[in-house]
Amino acid sequence: MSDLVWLIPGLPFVGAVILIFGGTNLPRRLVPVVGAGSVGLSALMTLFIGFEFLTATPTAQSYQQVVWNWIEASGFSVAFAFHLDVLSLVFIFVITFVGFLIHLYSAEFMASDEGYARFFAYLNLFVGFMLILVMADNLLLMYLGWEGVGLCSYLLIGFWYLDEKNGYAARKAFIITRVGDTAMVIGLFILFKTFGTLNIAGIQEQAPQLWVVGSSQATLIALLLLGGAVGKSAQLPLQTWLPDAMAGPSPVSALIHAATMVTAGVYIIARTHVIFELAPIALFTVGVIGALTLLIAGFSALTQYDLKRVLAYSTISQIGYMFLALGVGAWSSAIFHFMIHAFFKALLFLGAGAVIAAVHHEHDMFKMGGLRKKLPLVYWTFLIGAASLAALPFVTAGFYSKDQILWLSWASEKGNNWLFLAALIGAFITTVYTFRMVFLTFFGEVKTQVTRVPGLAINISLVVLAILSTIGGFIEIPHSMGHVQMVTDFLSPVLPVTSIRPGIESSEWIIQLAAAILSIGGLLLAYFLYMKRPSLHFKIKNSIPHLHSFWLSGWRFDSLYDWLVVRPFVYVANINKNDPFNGPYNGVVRAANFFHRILSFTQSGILRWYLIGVVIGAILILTLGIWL
Amino acid sequence: MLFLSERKEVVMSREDLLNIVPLFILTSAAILILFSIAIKRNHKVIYVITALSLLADFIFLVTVDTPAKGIIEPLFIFDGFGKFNFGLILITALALTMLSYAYFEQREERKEEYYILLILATLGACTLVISKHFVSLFLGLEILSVSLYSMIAYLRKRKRSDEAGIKYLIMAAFSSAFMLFGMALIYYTTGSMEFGAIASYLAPFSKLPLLMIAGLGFLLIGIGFKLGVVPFHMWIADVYEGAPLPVTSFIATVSKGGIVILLVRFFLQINGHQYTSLVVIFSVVAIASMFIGNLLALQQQNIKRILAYSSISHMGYILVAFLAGGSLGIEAVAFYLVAYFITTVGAFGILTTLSDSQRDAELFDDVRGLFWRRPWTAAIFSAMLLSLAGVPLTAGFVGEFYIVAAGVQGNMWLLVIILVINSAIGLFYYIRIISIMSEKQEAIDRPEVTLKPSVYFISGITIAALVIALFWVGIFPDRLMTLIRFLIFS
Amino acid sequence: MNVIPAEYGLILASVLFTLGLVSLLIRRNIIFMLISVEIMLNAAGIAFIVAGSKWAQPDGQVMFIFILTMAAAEVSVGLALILQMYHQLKTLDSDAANKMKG
Amino acid sequence: MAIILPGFIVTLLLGGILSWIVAKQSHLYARWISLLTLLANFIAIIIIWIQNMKSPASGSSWILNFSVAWIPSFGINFHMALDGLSLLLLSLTFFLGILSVLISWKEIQSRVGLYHFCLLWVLAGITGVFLTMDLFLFYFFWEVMLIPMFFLILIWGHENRRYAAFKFFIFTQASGLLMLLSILGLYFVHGGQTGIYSFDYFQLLGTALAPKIGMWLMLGFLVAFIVKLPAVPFHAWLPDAHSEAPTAGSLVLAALMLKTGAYGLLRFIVPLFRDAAMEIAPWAMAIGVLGILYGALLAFSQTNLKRLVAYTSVSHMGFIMLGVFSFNEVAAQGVVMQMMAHGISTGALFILAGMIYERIHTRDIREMGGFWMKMPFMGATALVFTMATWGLPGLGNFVAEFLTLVGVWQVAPMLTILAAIGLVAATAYSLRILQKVFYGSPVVSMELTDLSFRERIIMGALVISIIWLGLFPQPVLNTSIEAVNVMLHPNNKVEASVLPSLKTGDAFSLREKGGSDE
Repeated sequence: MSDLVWLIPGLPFVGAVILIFGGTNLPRRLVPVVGAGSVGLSALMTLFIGFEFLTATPTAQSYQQVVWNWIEASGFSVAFAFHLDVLSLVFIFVITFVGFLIHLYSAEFMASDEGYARFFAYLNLFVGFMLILVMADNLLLMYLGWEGVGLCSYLLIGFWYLDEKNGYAARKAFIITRVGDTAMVIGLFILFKTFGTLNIAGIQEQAPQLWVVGSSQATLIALLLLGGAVGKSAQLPLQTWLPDAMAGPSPVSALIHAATMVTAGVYIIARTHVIFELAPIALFTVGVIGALTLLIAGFSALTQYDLKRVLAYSTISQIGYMFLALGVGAWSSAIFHFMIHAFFKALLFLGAGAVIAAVHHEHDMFKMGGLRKKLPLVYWTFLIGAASLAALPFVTAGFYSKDQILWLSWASEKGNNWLFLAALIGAFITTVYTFRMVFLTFFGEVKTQVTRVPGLAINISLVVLAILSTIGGFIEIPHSMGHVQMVTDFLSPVLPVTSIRPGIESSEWIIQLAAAILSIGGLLLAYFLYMKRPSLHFKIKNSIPHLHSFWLSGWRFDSLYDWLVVRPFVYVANINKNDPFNGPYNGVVRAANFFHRILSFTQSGILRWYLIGVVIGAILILTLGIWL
Repeated sequence: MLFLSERKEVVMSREDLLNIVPLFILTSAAILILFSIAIKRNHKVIYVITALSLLADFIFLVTVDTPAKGIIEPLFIFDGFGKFNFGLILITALALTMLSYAYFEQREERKEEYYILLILATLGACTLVISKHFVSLFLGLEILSVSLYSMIAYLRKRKRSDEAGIKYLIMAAFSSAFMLFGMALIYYTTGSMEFGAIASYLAPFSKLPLLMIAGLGFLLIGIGFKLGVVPFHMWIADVYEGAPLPVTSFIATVSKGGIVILLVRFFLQINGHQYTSLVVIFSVVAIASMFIGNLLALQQQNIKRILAYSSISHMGYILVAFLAGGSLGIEAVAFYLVAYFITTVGAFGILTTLSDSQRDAELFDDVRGLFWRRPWTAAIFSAMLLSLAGVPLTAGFVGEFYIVAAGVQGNMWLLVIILVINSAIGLFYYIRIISIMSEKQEAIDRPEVTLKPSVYFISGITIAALVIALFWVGIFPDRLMTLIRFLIFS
Repeated sequence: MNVIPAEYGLILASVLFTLGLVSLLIRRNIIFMLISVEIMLNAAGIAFIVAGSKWAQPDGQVMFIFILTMAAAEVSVGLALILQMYHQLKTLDSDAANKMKG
Repeated sequence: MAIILPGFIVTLLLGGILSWIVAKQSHLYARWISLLTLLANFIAIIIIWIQNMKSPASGSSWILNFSVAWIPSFGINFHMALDGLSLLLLSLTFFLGILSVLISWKEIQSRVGLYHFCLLWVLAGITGVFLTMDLFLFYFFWEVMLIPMFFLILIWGHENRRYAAFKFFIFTQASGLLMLLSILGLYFVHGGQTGIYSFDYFQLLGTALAPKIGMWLMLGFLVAFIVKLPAVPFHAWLPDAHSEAPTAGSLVLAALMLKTGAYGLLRFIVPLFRDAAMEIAPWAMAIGVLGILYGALLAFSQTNLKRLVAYTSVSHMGFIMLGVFSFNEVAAQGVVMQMMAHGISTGALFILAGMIYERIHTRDIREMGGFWMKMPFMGATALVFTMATWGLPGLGNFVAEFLTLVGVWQVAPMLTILAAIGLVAATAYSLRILQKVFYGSPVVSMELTDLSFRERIIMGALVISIIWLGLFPQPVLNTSIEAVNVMLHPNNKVEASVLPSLKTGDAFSLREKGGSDE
């Protein structure tokens, strides 16, 4: 069975190929069957293979499969090979299952779109590349997946290409991530020069022997890899593309810009954790970036009008949490939160998509309201997702994953109070903007009438995700209440268990209490501001207009980059448009023509003139001869 | 040196006689034509006589095996080098006769005397290439020039023809005066007019005596004028433009070629390479010729003039090889002359076929869109132009390669690099003509030149032969190279 | 008994040559130009004779004869051309013959 | 068997003449004849390739070798030899040759015969350049391929064709002449040392050169190659030539003629002038990087589609400069890949530009937009090749650029980083193409028809080959590796197997006998 591993990414590609070549000729009903079907199949494959992998060979750390030898050039050798271990298994699981649900959703959601087949082709392509990314056994192949998903993200953001600004959003997303990727590629160069291989396992073995902890080279490489991660996962300072990426259809936002692709950064850091552990500075940087990002994005999310933009900023901030977890060495918690986040954020985006479709593509929350009657199912599932995002205590999965991060950011050896504080504040803000969103959208008086009620496919996927994002949390329960550690144990073969500062386990419940109180408090605040005294938040807004617009614009990062990079580049490009290097050559030509004119003036056609010429020549020659 | 002779007896042996027969054939041909005109004016007959006599002369030259190096004291030397160029000139003259027939057949003037002049001019050039004495040099040169005067002005009805004639006459006489005075000075210092004797007089000197410099300088003026190198180049364009096309090509090839050979012979004999002053003078002249020639042609609108100016720079190229000296240099000169003759005659031949009875085809408008009116003519003309530009597959390329090789072997990097630069400049105006020809000109419907079929036929085969020669020499030059080398070193 | 040094003859020749040269440059009338050319040629001839006498050889004088012949031929052709030119341009001004230039 | 090498060229030449002649009867004949000629050559080279892969030429990197005396008096032989590198480039040449005939099928309607004549003769010249192992012969072909290309641009080009054609011809010719000087210099130096006057590549390989002389001779070669490549600042001819040429012309220029420059660098500069090349390597690599960045920058600002693509090739050729002068095996392999991949991807972009021009008769991207809606197929192919241009993993260019940069990193990290920045810029301009041409709402009111069957064949072939290069580059790498390594580490002993039957230098020995030199 497990020698069919290659089928897991293979099937979506097959689907994509069929859809591309079938194109418009394919009967419309067949399109979702192929699209969703292929992904569903690979989800099943994942189940079987995962089961076999876990049961049949309990001792085995990992399973490799070389499909073919990709590049083999005088010492540089890279295979097109897959690597299966528990870490990749988690990601594969999430990608295929959430991916399948979202395909299912799209089957209905996009049904009326002219680019139906194209959409599913892109989506399958994406799933395929994403699977390659997480299954690659060497960094080059991972980079292939890495760029592949970037490409698909570009295509899907700009899916509605008729509107130019979608195109620009797509382009922005792509180029910004490319900046990160370039850093990562340079990292690969150094890795190859150091280890003579790009094979992840190989690097993980050699690194500890080669480097002592804190060696400069390890730090450099780690930082470069971090650059790539930051770009893909929309972390500081490359986070600006994600909010604009909402130009894509909602399923795309759900799949790519919430559940899977944006967490690739988390994956690569977890994957190369050996290097990061050898580079404490880099690891600390990860944590700091996470902390800063989750705050910045949180504040921006507070001020957004656009439903999807709120979710986008919240995604940024949640990934910030994951980075924070990685930064404090809480590897498994990061992965855990990734999984839970995949569930509830996908759910939220799908819900938002349904809402927006229902109110004929109105994005502004302030123009919505009172939808809880009209769209009950969407409302309830959305509420569950929101609760999970806000980490309401005990019942939601989000609580357990985020709580673990909070706890470890304080308790872990690598953690410290500041990071913890940031996480805490972040948690509070999260709750506030989450329920701001909920209240504005579903409560209050009705502002728009509903035109389209979601059908079966959408409902199924919403419900399933809702369930997942509730029970998903119970696989990992902290010491203080019953101590389940499925995820940690599960991942322990790959990811080291976080080492806690000695003698503080007892105080864990305090943290949990704080977290719980904060989230409840946030909920109450949101209720107070947006339900009880709706006028109040306008007052607040008007009292701090500058700060508000500053947050609304995502801390003005866009205009900053515009001034720093874009304008100079475009300016230089345009002044050089006509290729200054032509100048010298034209100069030569002009000189030649000039001399031509001078000389042809001497050809006056007058006989005596010519005679004088001869005489002058004679004099010159004689003088030359005598002088030499 | 090569051509230095030890024999001193003055009696004329049988092989000497054999050697000199080619000159006799030419003279007698001239006389024969004179008589036949007296009997009856018939263009065709005269033309046939001319062609046959030139052919016969050539055949005699190559078949009858004369001693390797015959010398007729004190005037002539018949070595391989001389013979080779003798033959070359004869062949060129033959080709020109063909074209002249095609050209004059459609002219109203009396055509017949032209052929006398043609043959006499050829005779003069031939005399030049075998002369080793000022007297024979002088005679050859003057026979050549005097017949050229009238050839240039042959079409009396044309203003330009006449103007060109007068210009050429005054200038030529002027330059011969210089040359004679130079000779006199040399004679005065050395006491001999024979190259060998002059050389042996000069041998001890490491630096030239003053009078000698003056003499050589004046001599150089005369030669430079005939070659049309800077600064004696000014007449060229006007004469080329004014003269009838066949005459133009005669000036471009035969007369210049003769002088070049003479120059090489004289210079090698007196071993000029050892005198810095001479080398410097020639280098300056060469460089100036290359640059000024090309620059003058750059934006020129008249094809005849373009070819005139380009000939200036080509003479400059030849001077490079000539300066490089060494056996490779001489070979290069000889080879380049062949290539240059083929190309130039071909180019002018094409223009001949394009000309009508009123005027010569010399303006861009005459060739505009030629590719679509007369593709073959256009293709051949472009081939000729590309050969002048030294582009592969053509004789011109191998010639240029030969010259550059000689230059590199002689370590004359400055000259060679300037040559390269100039052939880049030159390329511009050659391909300019080509692009004019390839212009899409459905609009132009100028009265097509209509020639008699016989004329078409004759000029046709001539040009065909030239084209074949062009590509043959361009692609399989080895035969020619070995021949030249054999003749030079035998 | 005193002989004239050869140099004197040479100097005479050069003076004559220069005169011819100068007059050729300053004259515009084509006939006079022809004449000045002839003067230059004869100057060369004198130089030959001087050289010949210096070396006590006949060659110089032989050369002079050749020069005379050549000059004669030249003049005859030249005059014919000039006549033609006069027919066409109605002038003997050499500068008038400048149809071709550039 | 070796006779096939001149056979390639002869067939092309004859095919050209034939199609010129038969064009009088029907244009279709001309097209078919040239198509079949190229097809035959393509099949032949592929057969050779497969055979070679089955049973690689043991010991020597040379697969085939053909030599006859041509101009013995100068020691010039008609010497051709085929090794992995030439093999690859030949197959590329014939492959794209076929496509260039196909794309001209509808585009060229005037003087069809002459057109195909020129096209096939250009290809013949290029083939010769890739095959010849005699420096004189090399120069010969080097020049021969210019003339037909000059006519292609001059006669069938766009508005400003005359200027472009002149610029192209004069630039390349002038630089070529400088190379001729160097060739002769090398010839005489070698002859002076060994007494064997020969232009033969393998003879000259071992020549020991004094540093100064070596440097000058190397520069002579270098100029010719980097003008053809082209490297900034010698690229001025390229944008004009590319944008004014007819589609097939641009294709041949960009995909093949530029490669002759790269080929020259690898084949001649590196082995013949190793020391001198090493000496200038830092500068050369810097020029390469400059090219990468500058090309990308200008590509971003262009509004003429073909001109834009032209600047992208300036940018890509920078990688070749960089790779060659890093003297690193991996980088050299990358360079070979780059030759192939760039040939296909940029060629494809030019073809696309041509197809668009056929439809809307402008190359100004400001007048384009929203083509995806009307021409999804074209959009998809365009997508593939713009992705190739910025080096999407899985497509050929990525393998090339990654190998190059990995190799270069070993010697010059800073330059590598700059080059990598060039990759970001590449993203910017290639996405700009998609954005301006295919995104947005349609601006051109006229009716746009999607790719015809013929066009789908062409683009399909290109897409398949670029993906093949990206995912299974191994055949290409295996084929070239030995040749490349031989060039990077020249073992100065001449391979006896490929030496021509020497009958060289008799001219000069004769001279020494004649002793007439001063």
